[in-house]
Amino acid sequence: MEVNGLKLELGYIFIKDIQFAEKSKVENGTLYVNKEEVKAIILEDQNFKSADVELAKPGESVRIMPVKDVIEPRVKVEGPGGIFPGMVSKVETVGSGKTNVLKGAAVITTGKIVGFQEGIIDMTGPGAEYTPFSQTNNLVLVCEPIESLKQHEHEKALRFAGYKVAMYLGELAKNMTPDQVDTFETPTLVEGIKMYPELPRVAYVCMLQSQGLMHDTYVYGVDAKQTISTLIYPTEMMDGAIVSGNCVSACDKNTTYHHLNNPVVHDLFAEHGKTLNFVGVIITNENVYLADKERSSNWSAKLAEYLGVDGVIVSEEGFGNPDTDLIMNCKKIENKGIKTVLITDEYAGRDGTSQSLADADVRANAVVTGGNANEVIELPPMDKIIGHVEVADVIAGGFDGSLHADGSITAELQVITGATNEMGFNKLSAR
Amino acid sequence: MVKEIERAGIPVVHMCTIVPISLTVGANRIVPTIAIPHPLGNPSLTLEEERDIRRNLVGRALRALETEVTEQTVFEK
Amino acid sequence: MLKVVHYINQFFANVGGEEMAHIPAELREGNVGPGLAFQQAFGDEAQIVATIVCGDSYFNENMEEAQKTIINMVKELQPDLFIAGPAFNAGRYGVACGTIAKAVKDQLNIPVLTGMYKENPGADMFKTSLYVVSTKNSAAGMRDAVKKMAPLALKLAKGEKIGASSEEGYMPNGIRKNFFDTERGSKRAVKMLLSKLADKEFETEFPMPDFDRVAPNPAVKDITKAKIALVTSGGIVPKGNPDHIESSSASKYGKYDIDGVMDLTEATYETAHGGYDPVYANLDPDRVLPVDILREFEKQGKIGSLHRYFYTTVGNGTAVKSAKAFAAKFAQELKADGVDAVILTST
Amino acid sequence: MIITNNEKVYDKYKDKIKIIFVQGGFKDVLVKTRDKIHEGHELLTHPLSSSVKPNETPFKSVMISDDKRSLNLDSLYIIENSIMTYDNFSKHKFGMMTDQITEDFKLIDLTVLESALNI
Repeated sequence: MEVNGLKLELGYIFIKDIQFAEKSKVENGTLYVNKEEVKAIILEDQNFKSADVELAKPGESVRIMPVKDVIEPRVKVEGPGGIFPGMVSKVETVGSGKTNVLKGAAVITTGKIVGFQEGIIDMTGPGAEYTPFSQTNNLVLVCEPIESLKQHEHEKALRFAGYKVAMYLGELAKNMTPDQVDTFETPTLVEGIKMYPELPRVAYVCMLQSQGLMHDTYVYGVDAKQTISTLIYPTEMMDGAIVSGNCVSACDKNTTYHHLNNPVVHDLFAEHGKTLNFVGVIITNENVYLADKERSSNWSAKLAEYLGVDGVIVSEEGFGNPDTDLIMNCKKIENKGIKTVLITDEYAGRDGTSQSLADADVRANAVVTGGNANEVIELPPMDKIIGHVEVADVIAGGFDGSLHADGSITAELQVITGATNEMGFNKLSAR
Repeated sequence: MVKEIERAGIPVVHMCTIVPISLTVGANRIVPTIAIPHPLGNPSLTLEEERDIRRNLVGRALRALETEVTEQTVFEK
Repeated sequence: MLKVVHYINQFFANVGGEEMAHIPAELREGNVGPGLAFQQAFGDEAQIVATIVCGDSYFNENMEEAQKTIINMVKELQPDLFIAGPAFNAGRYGVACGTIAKAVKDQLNIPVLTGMYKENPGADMFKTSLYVVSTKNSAAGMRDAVKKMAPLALKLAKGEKIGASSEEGYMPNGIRKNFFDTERGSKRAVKMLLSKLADKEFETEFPMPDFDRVAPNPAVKDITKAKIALVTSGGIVPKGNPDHIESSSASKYGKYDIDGVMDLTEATYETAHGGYDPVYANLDPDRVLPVDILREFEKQGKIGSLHRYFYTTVGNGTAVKSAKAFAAKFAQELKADGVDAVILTST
Repeated sequence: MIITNNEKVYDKYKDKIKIIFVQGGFKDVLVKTRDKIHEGHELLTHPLSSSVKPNETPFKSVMISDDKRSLNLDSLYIIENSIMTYDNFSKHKFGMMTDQITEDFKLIDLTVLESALNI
């Protein structure tokens, strides 16, 4: 039965290897990339004076740093709009039709926007276990800005370079037959209520970081700090309606890759129609202004009530003040009689003994943790460093002497991109 | 802290400015006070006026200790 | 091979039940009772060289003496590990296991392990200072307990890295440790939500701070006869802060004699508290600790007496972690000193 | 009004907005803010704004209300928790401070504050 709402078919083309070649193409699971064409795309932006492109594959002795964003190449095959609407594609409502995905490939942007940087991806060794991007075949962009470029413009230019290169790679899969197709469908509110009347109705509250330079998230091109909590179909996220412009506190920032592959959305879809009725997604921001925090959490609670859900999962993004948003969301939603499960991470100190969250409430009685970001890790030297090696000693979460003479690094887990992700992307936990 | 004293079997009255915090930490007999930096005084008054306020508050605390309670109780007057 | 000494009570040593709980500590060679199951689980990696058997009543009623004797026995044997119990839901046995294991750990610096049911009073007393394995509530759970305790025991004896509580089976001790779970966080969240929605039991991965409650004590019968003690979290100390109480996250509390002190003045007292602007409290410390008024009431017979000592900490209202431990300690002193009621002032 | 130890914020807004400039570190700004809240000012921005950890950046700017009312409990709760979190982090101080990095930290602090000012 055809229903109204949004229905998206995600076609996965599995990528097992990445190589440079004369012609960019996808063949037998290998992504071939013409380096010069990619460089030319980056240098279309006159803010960059030079660019380099490198490969990093699983198992290689390679360290990438400082990472700004990770993006999965996707392309719209059928249906309205294009990937990253409002950013590089027109503002068209996405999330329906067909989208092809180069599953197993990723574009990684690196850059030294400010003097202190973090975001490490190791492709092998103990650090590799903590980041999902040690398992993807990565095309890494190393872009050098022109002298006078201001930090804000630099950040924006890097972000767009990543989207454009990811779009370019995605295009290669436009006419391919996927190895696997998964279908995701969300009916309208009215139809959804009728579909599984016996199952508990569940929504997902996705919190978005929104606080300034290198702390921002964009929804259909709008800076999330200027939004009020709203509803979005989960499939819109799969087409890049939400992108990341934030990378400070690398361990618990959602990259664009995380938004495209939101694990809560996927795991709720997996149970949809079986044990629960996945109604939709509420997105809400994490602003600096306390009145904004009150307003946004009021709205997410109001929308949850309006959707008539029995339970929600709330995912946080970032460290410190978002704990306040998280607890506000929890309290206000629980007060509506709706049950909550929260996903967060912890800063319990290196010895694990400190109070982990900057806020707490008795109603937050169901919490999933992505681990203690202060736990110290030893990263052995790698044969090759891609990016800007000189930043190693001034990465956040590092400390005096964190970069040793042999190239090894002693630092807290928080330097590793995606290590304690608060969407629950990883298996890491803590007790 | 107030809970540990209560747990030891000694009736305790908590004199504090922030009643919600007192409720959170589990005090059973609560007397609200003036302000954080000077809970039992008020520097804008004369010494004698301050003593009057303090006398009144401590008197209220003694009354709280003499009062049977079954749940968290704030002694506003 | 690693050497292990095992501590059990009279019941598990097959000496007898409650009627034999008075027997003092004795040393036996090799394993006894549940020690056999541990020995089998250790294989040839470790050997129980001796078992200490002690009656529960004896241990709890002669705690100092019993500890001394047992410590000397263990010292003599120089083991690589000391295991006590498991005690399951036996309260006095659990307390004995925890007490003696802690003593061995602290005094002899030997790794120790015990196990008991989560509601055993010994669990709350010792789970933050020792590895206490969570067992079932009766001896029927012995096999399960040994299965959890033996591998952890070997790790401890070898000095290996100990994983998170949920991996190793010990009770959460307040120290957060990372580990890789079998499913990703989002999946765990969906499962937790389904349990919560179905009103089934679920376990949060991150317990919020303690929000428990203590029932109010009965009122003071006659306040005019009562001995009242003053306690403050406002950090009032004698001028010069003789005990060097830290301005925040203090590692100690102060206990000060106010015998004959009628009024706290700028010249004699001050605040050590870093959690508020100290100007007003320093000018007149009675604004935080009303000694002047209580002396007045004492003279007028409105109270029986003001206790000779006041206690001070620098709690800041929201951070209650360390204050809790201090308070538990001085509350016992107040009780022993015959204090009838406490006025606690906070800033 | 703004409480800050960041000259970049002070210089830019000193003629437009009431500013208390604090000579000192991150913690000094938090303590000054706390004292102001105790006096009855309301906290307007979160003291742990930005994802830069408090042991990494020496700069902090916080906005509070100009007027005083009765003690605001939410403000009090947030500032006390922020100071506690700061103390947890300050056990391990972050070293390495070149002029450029110092400038960058000032800039991040400024942009985060401006995200609340809507400028």
